[in-house]
Amino acid sequence: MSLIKVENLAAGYGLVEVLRNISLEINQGEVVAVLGSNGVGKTTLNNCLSGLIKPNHGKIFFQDEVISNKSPEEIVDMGLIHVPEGRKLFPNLTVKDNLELGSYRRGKSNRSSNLENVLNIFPKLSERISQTAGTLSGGEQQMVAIGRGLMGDPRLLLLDEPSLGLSPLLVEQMFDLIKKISDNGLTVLLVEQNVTQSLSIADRAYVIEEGAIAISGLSKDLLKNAELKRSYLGL
Amino acid sequence: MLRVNNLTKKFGGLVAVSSVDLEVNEKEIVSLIGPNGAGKTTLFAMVAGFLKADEGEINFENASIVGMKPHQICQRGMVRTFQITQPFAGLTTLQNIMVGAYSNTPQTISARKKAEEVAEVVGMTSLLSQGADGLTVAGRKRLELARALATDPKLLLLDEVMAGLNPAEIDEIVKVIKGIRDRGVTIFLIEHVMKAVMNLSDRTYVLNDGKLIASGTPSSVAENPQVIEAYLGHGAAEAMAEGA
Amino acid sequence: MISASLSMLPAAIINGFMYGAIYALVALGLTLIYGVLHIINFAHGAMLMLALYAAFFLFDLFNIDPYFSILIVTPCAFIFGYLIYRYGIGSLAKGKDQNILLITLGLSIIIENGALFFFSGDQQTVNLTYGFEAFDLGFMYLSYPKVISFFAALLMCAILWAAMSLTDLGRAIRAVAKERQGARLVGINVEHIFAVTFGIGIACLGAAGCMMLPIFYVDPYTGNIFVLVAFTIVVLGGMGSVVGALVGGFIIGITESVGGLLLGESLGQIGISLIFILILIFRPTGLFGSKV
Amino acid sequence: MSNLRRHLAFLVLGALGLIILPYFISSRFYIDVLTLIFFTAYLGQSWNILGGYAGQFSFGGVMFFGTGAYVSSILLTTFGFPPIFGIFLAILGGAFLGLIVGYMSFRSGLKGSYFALITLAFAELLRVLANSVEFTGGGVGLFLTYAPGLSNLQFETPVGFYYFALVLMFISIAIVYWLEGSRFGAQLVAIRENEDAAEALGIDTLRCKIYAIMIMGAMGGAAGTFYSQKYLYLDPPIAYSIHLSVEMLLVTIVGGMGTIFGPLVGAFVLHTVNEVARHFIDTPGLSLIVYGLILIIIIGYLPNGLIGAFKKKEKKSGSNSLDKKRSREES
Amino acid sequence: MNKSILKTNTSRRNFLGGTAATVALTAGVGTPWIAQAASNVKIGLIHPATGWAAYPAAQLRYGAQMAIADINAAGGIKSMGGAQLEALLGDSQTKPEIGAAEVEKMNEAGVHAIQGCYQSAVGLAASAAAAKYNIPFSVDVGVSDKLVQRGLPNVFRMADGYGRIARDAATNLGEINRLAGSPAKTVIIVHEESEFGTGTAKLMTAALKEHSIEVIDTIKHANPTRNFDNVALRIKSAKPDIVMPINYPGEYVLLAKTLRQQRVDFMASYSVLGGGFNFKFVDDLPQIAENMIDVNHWYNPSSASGQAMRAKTEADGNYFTFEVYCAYMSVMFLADGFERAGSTDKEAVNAALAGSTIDVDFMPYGKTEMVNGQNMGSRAVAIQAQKGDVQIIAPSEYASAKAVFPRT
Repeated sequence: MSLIKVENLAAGYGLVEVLRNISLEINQGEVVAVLGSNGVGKTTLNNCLSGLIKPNHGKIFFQDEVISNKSPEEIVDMGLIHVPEGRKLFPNLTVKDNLELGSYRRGKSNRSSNLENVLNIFPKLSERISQTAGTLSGGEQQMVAIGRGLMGDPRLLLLDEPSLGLSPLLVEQMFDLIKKISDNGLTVLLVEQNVTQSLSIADRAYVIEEGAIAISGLSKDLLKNAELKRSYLGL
Repeated sequence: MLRVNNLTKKFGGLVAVSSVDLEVNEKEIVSLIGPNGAGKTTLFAMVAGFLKADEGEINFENASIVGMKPHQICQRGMVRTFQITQPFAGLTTLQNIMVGAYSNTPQTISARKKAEEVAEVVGMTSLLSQGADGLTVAGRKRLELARALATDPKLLLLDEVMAGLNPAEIDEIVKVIKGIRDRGVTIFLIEHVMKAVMNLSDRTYVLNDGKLIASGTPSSVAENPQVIEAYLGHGAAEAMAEGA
Repeated sequence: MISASLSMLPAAIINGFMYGAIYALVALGLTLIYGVLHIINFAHGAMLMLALYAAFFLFDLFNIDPYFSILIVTPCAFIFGYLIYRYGIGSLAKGKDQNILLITLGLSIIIENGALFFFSGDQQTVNLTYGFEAFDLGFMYLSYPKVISFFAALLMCAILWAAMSLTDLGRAIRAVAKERQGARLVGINVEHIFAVTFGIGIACLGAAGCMMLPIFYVDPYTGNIFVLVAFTIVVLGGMGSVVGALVGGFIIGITESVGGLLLGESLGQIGISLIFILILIFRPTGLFGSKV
Repeated sequence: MSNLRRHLAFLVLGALGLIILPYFISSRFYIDVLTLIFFTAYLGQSWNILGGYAGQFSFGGVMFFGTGAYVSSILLTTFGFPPIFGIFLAILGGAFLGLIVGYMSFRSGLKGSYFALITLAFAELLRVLANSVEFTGGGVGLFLTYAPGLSNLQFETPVGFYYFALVLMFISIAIVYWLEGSRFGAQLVAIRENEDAAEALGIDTLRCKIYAIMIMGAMGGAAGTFYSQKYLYLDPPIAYSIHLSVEMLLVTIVGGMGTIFGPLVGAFVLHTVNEVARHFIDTPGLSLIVYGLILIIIIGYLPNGLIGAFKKKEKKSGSNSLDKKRSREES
Repeated sequence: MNKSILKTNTSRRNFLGGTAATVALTAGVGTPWIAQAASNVKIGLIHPATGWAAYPAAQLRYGAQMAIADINAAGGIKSMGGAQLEALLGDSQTKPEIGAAEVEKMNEAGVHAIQGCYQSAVGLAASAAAAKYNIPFSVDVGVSDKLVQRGLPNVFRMADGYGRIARDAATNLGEINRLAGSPAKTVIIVHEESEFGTGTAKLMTAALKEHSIEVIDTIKHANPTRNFDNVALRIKSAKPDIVMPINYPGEYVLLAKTLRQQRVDFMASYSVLGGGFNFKFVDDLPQIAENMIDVNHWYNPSSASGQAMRAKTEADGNYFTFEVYCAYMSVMFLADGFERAGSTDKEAVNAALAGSTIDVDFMPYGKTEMVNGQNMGSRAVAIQAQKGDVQIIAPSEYASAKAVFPRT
């Protein structure tokens, strides 16, 4: 049973259409990577899924319900949580406030247990808990961003370029953490340009080119696909 | 022509650009590549005078341009374009290009002439009367290029002019850039589209995590395992070697 | 002359604090609206005037003490502010800042002249039984209304500060101020938060109006007397900062008071515009504003 | 090109119409109202250069008006310096004030509402100063004597002032007309649309903005002389009233920012609305309520101003810096 | 307290020709639209009906309209066959240029005389505009002496300007002080910063010297002032015998309240044209107002006509402020001019006004005598709040009560 299903999606900003025709599907419990080089429309896809922009064409089903016409907060209520590229933290708020706002739509019921969970996954954040988010390093900020997403009791976590701007060591740690999160049974849509590491933790992957899905398949097959190398390095 | 020594920029605790040395020679096309967030745009911003470097020297035509304002640097013949296109949205294409052309002439008539000339070079003649906010991504990228070119630069700094374009569009813009070089303009570009980088550049620098990790001809750089790892992630070089 | 002035300095400073707290209240509403919505509310003075009238009529018609009226006027002002943003300013402006400017300007014209039409241009004051009781500090007297207003203003700031940092709503407001997209992604309805913020801003004016009435007077144009001061405080304290508004209020209150003492009550006003200019040139983010 | 030529044709026709108008209007009241409309349009145009073209909103535009008024009036009352020459010193005074204010605020990178507020603060500073120093007459103000004659720029009939205001307005339109086709104008618009890109293309944005505010200042200075010679009295609340600052931006935004005729159209419509509302409603307050409502309706339905509504083709949406900041944040 | 809204019953619609005006204005092409009504005598009333001075403006309109109604009821202008007076209402919006434009508009409408404008700055501009058409212009309230000192033959003022009021104020204070055994020797003046306050303060300083009273400090304050505590403390430390406020209503009341709160002790608060001193102030803040003295335009409470006017005003729910009878007087003065000229011919009316000898018995005035447009018979009186009412305490020939001085 697919948790989310995208059919013939076309979207963009103003007159400029970025996504032309995207169809994909993610099942419960999967980790699926969406790959593609800069500017192919990965972020646009995410923004459509989380309701920040309305698609020009096509439909998005989440738990068999059409969500393409829903507002971002309704989508959050349904459990689709988007951890955006560039983190979009609240720089003037403390780490704790940032995390707790992740459960803004959930009220206080599960808040403290969720917070405990998040701090278990990211123990480093405990040390920074009362620091303002703007003063954290890039890696720590990314942890807060993911933690904030987890606070919202997600059924599907949409991670947009979580490794962006992190040093190699941190990138590796970040992917380990994502793996850990998904091992707990959470469905994850991972949008990345870091191919190998994404594929190492994803079950399946889609590669976007020119606003449409160019390649898709199981991770282990894709890694050996020469097409992928061409797509990325232009060789 | 352009020589950068020990250039460093920190944002808070984060070192965005760390002791970078590089050189661009006359009539060359030099590219600067690297994964997202590597510090390429920061480096450009410092070179073009938009950001103050914390340390380091920037020399253009054997004179230091550290501390100069962008417009002064432009008047010396070095112009940058922006990664996220910054058209003058309320103006037409022609008016946009004329703003660049005015840097060399106060005359409206000659600025217009220059703009039309440049438009032809970048292939925008048919779009001259269109509003800039109605242009497609490709159109905007060209406009960005055209405006810069209209200032009659000696050195063009192009920041990802191909991002978001389809292969056909990329092929066209590659031709345009080559044409510009053939007119005697030196070009220093940031690019992600590797195919274009390979095709265009005489030399390539690779920036990762603020540091230069490789330089040389494009093909030698593309084979560099460090570069592949930087791009595709740790272990990628190995995996690819296996796959291939 | 100078020595006489200097001997009055302590009194002038205390005075500055008293008025500073009230200015802070007026600025509080403005700083929230400015800091979160990034709009300049030209109707701020007009809305303060409405609050003063509300307090006045509650006293005049129902004999409700202005300090008690805070409990009535503040919530009403919130609702008024919320509705007027949600269904007026927000929807008419279509996201263009210069239009918001003009809409609030039009609003202020309507409100001021509406007040003139319904309440006449007559100046109104209230005469409280305790209005002229005062604490004797030896070198000056502090009247009860000023002291009550001072502490009520401090309390208001404290409540607002606590609400802004401790409640989800407050944190959502601060979140929206700096990162709208991030806020949308955690499920914050940004338009609703805008309207709530506008409502809170006007609610602050509601409280300020009740506290100012016993000290000041009201006519359809009274509000404007405080607007420039409020803007100065907002810029001085930093947009959106509650603490900044309070500290800025004190600084401006003292500047005005001491400036008046040393330079005369006419030229003394120059201190406010000087601070305004200097802070904009040297530290436009204000004392407590974070760099953007 | 044809567009410009058509403009020119309109301009000449309109100008001729306005020049001969007093021969057809016997009503001096209408002449007076038209004079005020031209005067406001002229001030609006000065605001338009900095606000509409260069994208720098000011809330203190009145300071140039007030300073110019003081310059020529003090020269007249103290030294008997005839206003027909005094007006040029008023222009210089306004431009000089523009230089100071522009240098101080643009130099420190103020833009958007920060710039708007600092101009407000400067105007207020000048008001307090004018109130306190001797040579402005302080709070008592300056009284000018009624002595009609060209050298005093005073006229016996409203028609004289009508032509005075008309000349000012023609000059302002000519300035903006020149701006539209010149390098400087293109640079200002580039700054409005995108300051970074303008700077990258070799535009000295600081210098351009300072020039723009100096032009605004110069124009405001002349307006000051006009006013003081027409009404013969000047005091700080008149010279530096926030009302006039607001009116300048009001007529321009309502008419259409960054357009040649926006301020004129805005001034015409708003003055007419005000006069008509006052005409039909005597009860104090009510007419201005109607005025405020009409203002909001215009803004609500014609977000690009009256001129903008007529030329939808030339979309100017998001054309000022305040807007831009907002939309950038949103995206 | 007054919450009634002044309802006007004049017909501006008629006199301006309604939509015709609009159409003509919009089209920008003028057609003569002046529809001269048969025989009415039109008096233009220009006041700041909107803006910060809206309240006094409403009072002025009220007083003028009451006078017009009374005169019409009594048979109009008899020498003109009982011609009725008609008011044309103008709103200056507190701006000189609008005030002047209103004159132009009224001139088009065939106005025969104009009165106004409360603010001196507007009065200067409007009367100068009226001078171009030689329209008789009566200043109902406007204290600047510049109004009548410019040699304009059409401008008249029945009430005083601040020059004469300062002189009267000094004389009255001298008289009160002498009667009390000359206890007061020092004065501090607190005045607002514009022409009215600054000019009056200067004249007072000179005039008081003649009565052996010294001004030991002059405190100028801004309009508006939010905070008078420093001023109060400064006064307190200087210990003057008399505090003399010269300012507008808001500041007047605020200063009075603050002086009380700071327990500043003095023999009297003796204001000159104190903006806030009126029946409303006495009603609203009786404990502060008690024994405060003001020198101002005031009606003659011992006259039957004055009492009747006050009763009528209060019956209408209005306070009987000086604006009411000053405006009333101004209309009477103009009507008398028309009566004696026997026509609306401007030249004739101006001449009649210049030679006016009208007797306004509801004002404590001497014989009307116009010198350069200023009535030399006018005088200001010292009034004091006593037990919830206002009494004249000087000059003695009009006094309705004995001065409480020094106050206890």
